[in-house]
Amino acid sequence: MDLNFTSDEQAFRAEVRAWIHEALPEDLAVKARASAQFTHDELMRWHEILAAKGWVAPAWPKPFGGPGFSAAERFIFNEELELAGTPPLSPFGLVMVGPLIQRFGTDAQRERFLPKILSGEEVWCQGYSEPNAGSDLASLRMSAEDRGDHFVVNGQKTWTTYAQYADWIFCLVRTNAAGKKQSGISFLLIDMRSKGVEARPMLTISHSPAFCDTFFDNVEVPKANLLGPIDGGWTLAKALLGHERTLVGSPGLVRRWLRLAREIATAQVGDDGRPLVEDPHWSRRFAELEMRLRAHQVTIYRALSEQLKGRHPGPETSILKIVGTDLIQRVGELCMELMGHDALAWLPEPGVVPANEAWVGPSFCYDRAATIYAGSNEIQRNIIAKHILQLPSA
Amino acid sequence: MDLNFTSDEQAFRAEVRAWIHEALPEDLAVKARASAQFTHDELMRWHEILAAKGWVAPAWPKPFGGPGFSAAERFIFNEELELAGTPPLSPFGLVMVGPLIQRFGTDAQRERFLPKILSGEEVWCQGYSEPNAGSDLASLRMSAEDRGDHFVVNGQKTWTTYAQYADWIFCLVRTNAAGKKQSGISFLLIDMRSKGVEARPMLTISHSPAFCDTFFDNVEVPKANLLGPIDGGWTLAKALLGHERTLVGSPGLVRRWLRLAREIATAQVGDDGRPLVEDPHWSRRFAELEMRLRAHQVTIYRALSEQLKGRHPGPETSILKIVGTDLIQRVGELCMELMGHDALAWLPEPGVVPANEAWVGPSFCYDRAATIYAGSNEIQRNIIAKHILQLPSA
Amino acid sequence: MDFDLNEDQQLLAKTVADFCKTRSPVSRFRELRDADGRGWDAATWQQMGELGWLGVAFPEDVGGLEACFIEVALILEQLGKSLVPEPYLASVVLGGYALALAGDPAQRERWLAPMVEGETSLALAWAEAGARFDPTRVSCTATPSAGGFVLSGAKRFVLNGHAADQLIVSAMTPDGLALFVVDADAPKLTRTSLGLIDGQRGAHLQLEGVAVEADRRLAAAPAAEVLGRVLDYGAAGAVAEGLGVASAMLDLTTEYLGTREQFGVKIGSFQALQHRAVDMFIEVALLRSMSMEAMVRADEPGPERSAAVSAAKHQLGIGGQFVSRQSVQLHGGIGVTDEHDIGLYFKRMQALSTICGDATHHAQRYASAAGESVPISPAS
Amino acid sequence: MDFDLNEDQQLLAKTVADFCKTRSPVSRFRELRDADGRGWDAATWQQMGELGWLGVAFPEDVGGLEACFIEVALILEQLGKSLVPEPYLASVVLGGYALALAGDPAQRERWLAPMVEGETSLALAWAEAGARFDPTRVSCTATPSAGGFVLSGAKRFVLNGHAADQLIVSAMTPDGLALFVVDADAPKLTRTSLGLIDGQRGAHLQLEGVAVEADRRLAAAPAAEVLGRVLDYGAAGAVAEGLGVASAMLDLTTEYLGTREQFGVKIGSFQALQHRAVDMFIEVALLRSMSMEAMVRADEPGPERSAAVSAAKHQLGIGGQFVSRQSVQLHGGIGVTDEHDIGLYFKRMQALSTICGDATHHAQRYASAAGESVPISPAS
Repeated sequence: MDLNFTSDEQAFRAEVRAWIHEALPEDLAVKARASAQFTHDELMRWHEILAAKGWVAPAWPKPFGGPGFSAAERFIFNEELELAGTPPLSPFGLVMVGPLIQRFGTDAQRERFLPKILSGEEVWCQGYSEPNAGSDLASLRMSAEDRGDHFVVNGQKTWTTYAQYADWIFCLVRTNAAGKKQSGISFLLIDMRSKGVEARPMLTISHSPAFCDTFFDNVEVPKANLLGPIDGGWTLAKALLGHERTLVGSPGLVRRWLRLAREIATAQVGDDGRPLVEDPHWSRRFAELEMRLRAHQVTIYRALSEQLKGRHPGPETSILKIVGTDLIQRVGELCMELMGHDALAWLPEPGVVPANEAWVGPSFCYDRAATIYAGSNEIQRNIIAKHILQLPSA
Repeated sequence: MDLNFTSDEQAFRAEVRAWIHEALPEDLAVKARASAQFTHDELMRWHEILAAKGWVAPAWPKPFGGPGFSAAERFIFNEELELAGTPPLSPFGLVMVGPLIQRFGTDAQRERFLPKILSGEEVWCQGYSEPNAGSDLASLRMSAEDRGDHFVVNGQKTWTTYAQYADWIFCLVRTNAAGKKQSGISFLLIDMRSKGVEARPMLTISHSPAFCDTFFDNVEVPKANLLGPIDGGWTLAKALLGHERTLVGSPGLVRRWLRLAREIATAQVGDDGRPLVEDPHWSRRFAELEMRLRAHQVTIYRALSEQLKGRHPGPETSILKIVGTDLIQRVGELCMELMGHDALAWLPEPGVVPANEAWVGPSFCYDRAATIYAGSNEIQRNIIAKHILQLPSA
Repeated sequence: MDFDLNEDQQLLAKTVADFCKTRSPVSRFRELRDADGRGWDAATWQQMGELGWLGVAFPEDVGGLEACFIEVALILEQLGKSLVPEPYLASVVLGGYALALAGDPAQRERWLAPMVEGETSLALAWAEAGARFDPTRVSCTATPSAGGFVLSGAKRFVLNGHAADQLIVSAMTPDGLALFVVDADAPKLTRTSLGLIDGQRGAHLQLEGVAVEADRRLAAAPAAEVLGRVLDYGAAGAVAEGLGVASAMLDLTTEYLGTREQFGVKIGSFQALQHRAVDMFIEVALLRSMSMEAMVRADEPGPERSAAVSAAKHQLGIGGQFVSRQSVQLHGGIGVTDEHDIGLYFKRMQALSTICGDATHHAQRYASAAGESVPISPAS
Repeated sequence: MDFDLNEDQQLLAKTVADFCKTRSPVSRFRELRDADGRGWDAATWQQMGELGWLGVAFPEDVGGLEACFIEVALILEQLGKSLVPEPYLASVVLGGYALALAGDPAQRERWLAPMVEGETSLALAWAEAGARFDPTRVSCTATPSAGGFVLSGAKRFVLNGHAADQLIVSAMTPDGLALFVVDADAPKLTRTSLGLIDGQRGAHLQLEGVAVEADRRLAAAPAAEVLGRVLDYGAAGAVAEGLGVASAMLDLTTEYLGTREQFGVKIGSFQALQHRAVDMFIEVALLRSMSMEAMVRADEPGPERSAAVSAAKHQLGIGGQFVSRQSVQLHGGIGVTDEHDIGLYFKRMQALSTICGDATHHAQRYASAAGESVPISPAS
């Protein structure tokens, strides 16, 4: 057993860290330090910087334009981005549909789509959930009717994150109503500028316009935009869902928030006039969260170790989404508590509260979604109960 | 609104408290202060003292030998007993079957059974659960076959608390296998000395011999021992279950344990050499439990207030069993933590640990049953979800 | 031992509930929030005055009904249920009680009576940077001058501070803490209007030598004692309003569980969600118990009051927040949009658990008073 | 970054697991517990010695295999799974490491080698009244005398103290803390055998002027430092054994959920119980992670060790206890009888979470080391 990264890997980490420090524009770095929410334009600026360096798609194979990182390097790279608080790039092209196109796409599809995902020229979004198909994704109804050389698509997708900025959307659609509900689903790539597509932004609880309802009214989609086999979309969907789950367990974000919490606890004083960080009650609260984060992080390293050996991470990694999102919420709650009266502020003008507190409220609100999206934690527990603990079905 | 007891009621409380102080024999008072477990003989000694005073059955109507307490006085009386830590009398005769006999029994049954329950001459136990009918009580199988003037009873009861000391047992038995499973159940009173009855004591997790498995092999039971109508036992069972539930929410026990916890925290010192009670971490832990207990207690007083007006306590009192048993366990856990190394001791000889710590371990273990017996807290939640929140059935 | 409301109280609760249902559903709060104005409506405020609600606990000589804090709490609970945006907690409970307790008859006549009528609104400016929830750690100064005082310093997160006609400001004089009534348009007073997390508004104040006449000092009772009592009223009021919020969230959630379908069945049939809903129900029941005790004890002078209030506010911060967070969770995706009301309640609960001291503050207060604390039962 | 055991380690874990399954199922522990003897079996102990387990981490010169603490932890995890009663934690980890770290070659040869062979067993007497979990607050005294020392004082809850051949006793000399090897039958030493909550046994010691020769003082390294390291080994060992206990409890519980029927269906089909089982699974997974980190870091000299050990012991006290208590709950009535094994595990978990410092102690240690603490990732 060896719980350390190799010296080469540590050197790589140092290189990445130094590069980020260098490459992140000062205005974005200021927002990163305050854990602020970035605008779409800011994300895209950072996307272009990473793309120019060749690091925008760390997990892509070299032939498709990836940097050729090892699994450990990919891990370290992502961890450093999270710790630095850089703008979180839109994952829909780079992390989700890109790899699916590589795996399931035709050569033509690969050539058409992959370079523009890399460059940022085309932004993607995801059309999965529908108003009555959330946790129960397979009961989706948006239909794609076969008209020879094209499909005609009708229906509605919801929770289409940042669809208002997207050039393309990938959708699960029903191409066959017969048989098991999972078996009649196909995976379609749809140009957001097609006639009949409309994305209506919807405010989140944090007041950011993150979600849309996206409507499809007799939208014509060329057959060439079918990814994978007809009626075979569920396989692609499952491949993605698994991926999404490991994404959200990442502890860098929690660690950065805990750092922010310590800053707040150093600046805020208690009823006794001493900084909160010197109060045993709060230092104990910090210790509890830090120990929990440590257990989470070691569990992630265990999964990484499996991955480095070319094995599938064991069943225990299925807990990462639950533990990670719980931690994100707990550290957000801690920050809110530490802020005292300042927690009453909402998107304050500069000077109303210390700069590093300004974004805590909206993030705290937004992070309520962490235990809901990507398969709610209740659904995750159902899955573990059934597939890992093999408890009987109802 | 008035959250205080009347001055008469307060005077009654003072009288009860003074009497207990006077009447409780010194050897039992020593055990009470240490929250020790009492033996059966000790319970019966206290039973006789209460009986002599006319206070052994506070809830019984005067004609049956009760003291004629008002509802508020009954409440205060029970609270004082709990706070003093007097031996908890066996409830099976006094609290359970006694009132059922008063309500559903014939005059002959009343005359036969009630006086000996009062005097302690006959001790009762309860035959409800069976190996495959625990939470799902109505699926019980112990059978009573009609043989004209008597029944022949066969089967097994489990969790028959203190059956080894009992003279009589009241049992739910199946007299009719047809129809809905609740509808073929009858309520039988069985002499433990009947041929074919065997009570096999079983140790609890605290090593006390509290439970028995009780076996019935062709036991003849006279028809005169049927309480209530044939096949109508479920009504009696339900009347009892409701009763059992309000019993366990009583906070006097928690308050007494918290008092003990403070004694322990005053005597034990921390890593820094100061008494634990002076450590902000522990005083905060105490405050949290005390506030929770306070909320529980006020909720109980709300139920009492309803009762005093002759109304049924509202639906919110259904939470008392859950909240009360959770508190009992939490305060037990607190005591164990406070004791440090002393928590390793088990039924120690005098001097091994301070006297007031000697019984904490077994009680802590035994109290794991609090959230299980009398309808597990999971069953309680099912009931509230269905009957109060009226959530849909699966 | 009697937890029943009297008939007048029952009627009051029903009247307020009806008013909220018909005249101020959550949609009204949402409209006012989004309208970019001051967030509440003067006509509604005046109506509340006419109905007697703004002076329900105050003496007759200011136009009040001479009831007690129980009535105030009953009103707040109903206001909480539909997120009524008018500044009842800020103006009646914090500002109003400060005037009622510390003002002499002339001062009450001058500033409390118009508020009771709904002509004006008040605010209490007590919080300062670096003082957490302690109202006696005051850096604002009141320097005696000819005919009065000159106030300097800063106050933060003054609830309704953006809209109040008078601000009651705590400041340190050479002879100790004092309270002053400052007009909103006083020279050298700067008010910075703030958007708050719950969609309501408040203000930061900057006092740069604000001159006040001597008769603007409230001195009928010692200021520190008055502030202690007023913040306890505020905490108990926040609990009552929070009880309304929590019970509305529980209702919305059980309704959602009973209608929303997934996997072909109502999600309320899933046992894990049922048990969660029961745990919410438990916390609401305990919160109601604590709110009832706090509203009865709020008028008491001694440690019985502060213990009951702290226990109640702690239960709001722990149990109420549990209800709030689980409500959002059980609503799933729709729960984290701005368009569903559950998020509005969630944010109000967050604000209420901070106002007048959070759970940590009150747990510490309860802990440090241990021994003094007199629980409701004499059997302690 | 490699969490794989090497082949030798995998083989060791398998060998111990097989031994426990065939030679020491829980029933053996139960029999020994009820037999009213010393609670463990000398022949089994000797066999463990022959298999090399008692010296697995110790140097060759005492008959050890020169492996590291990882091997010790792997053995303890398996022993925990079936509650093997032999005093591995007390004699190998606490007593053995104390001798290995503080003893000179002659002392190790004299007292450690026979234990490694399984001829003798050891105990570490460090806990005292009024010292909680701090091994440096020692009231026992060691007064220099002709040719040695005279020990006086009392030691409490000495694990295996009732059966050990040698007791390693901490005491204060004029020049500071020191460790002494005391024979169990030394004159003026009184051992009071104690039944412990988990059905194992230990002893209180009374030393009333026990004379020890100078060569019984262990002085190859400073006693306070050695005790700190040994108690960290003890805590990491308790975690490893507790991991075995917790995973056995999870297995028993999921098995029970999959077979027990109520209301006509398997109770494991109830979603609320499923989710509880998942929460137990989560805590076991995190406990395993923490145990792995602790067993690797246990041999490290610096703050990396104590941070990893404290985090692990805290997870045992919180997560392990959660698993233990929920296991009993999910077993229902049968869970609170003595005849079902689940209660035996429950009690062992209770003991293990106290041994070498409980969750509160370790959280405070972790908190006070914050800043020094070096998490496993260099990215902190």
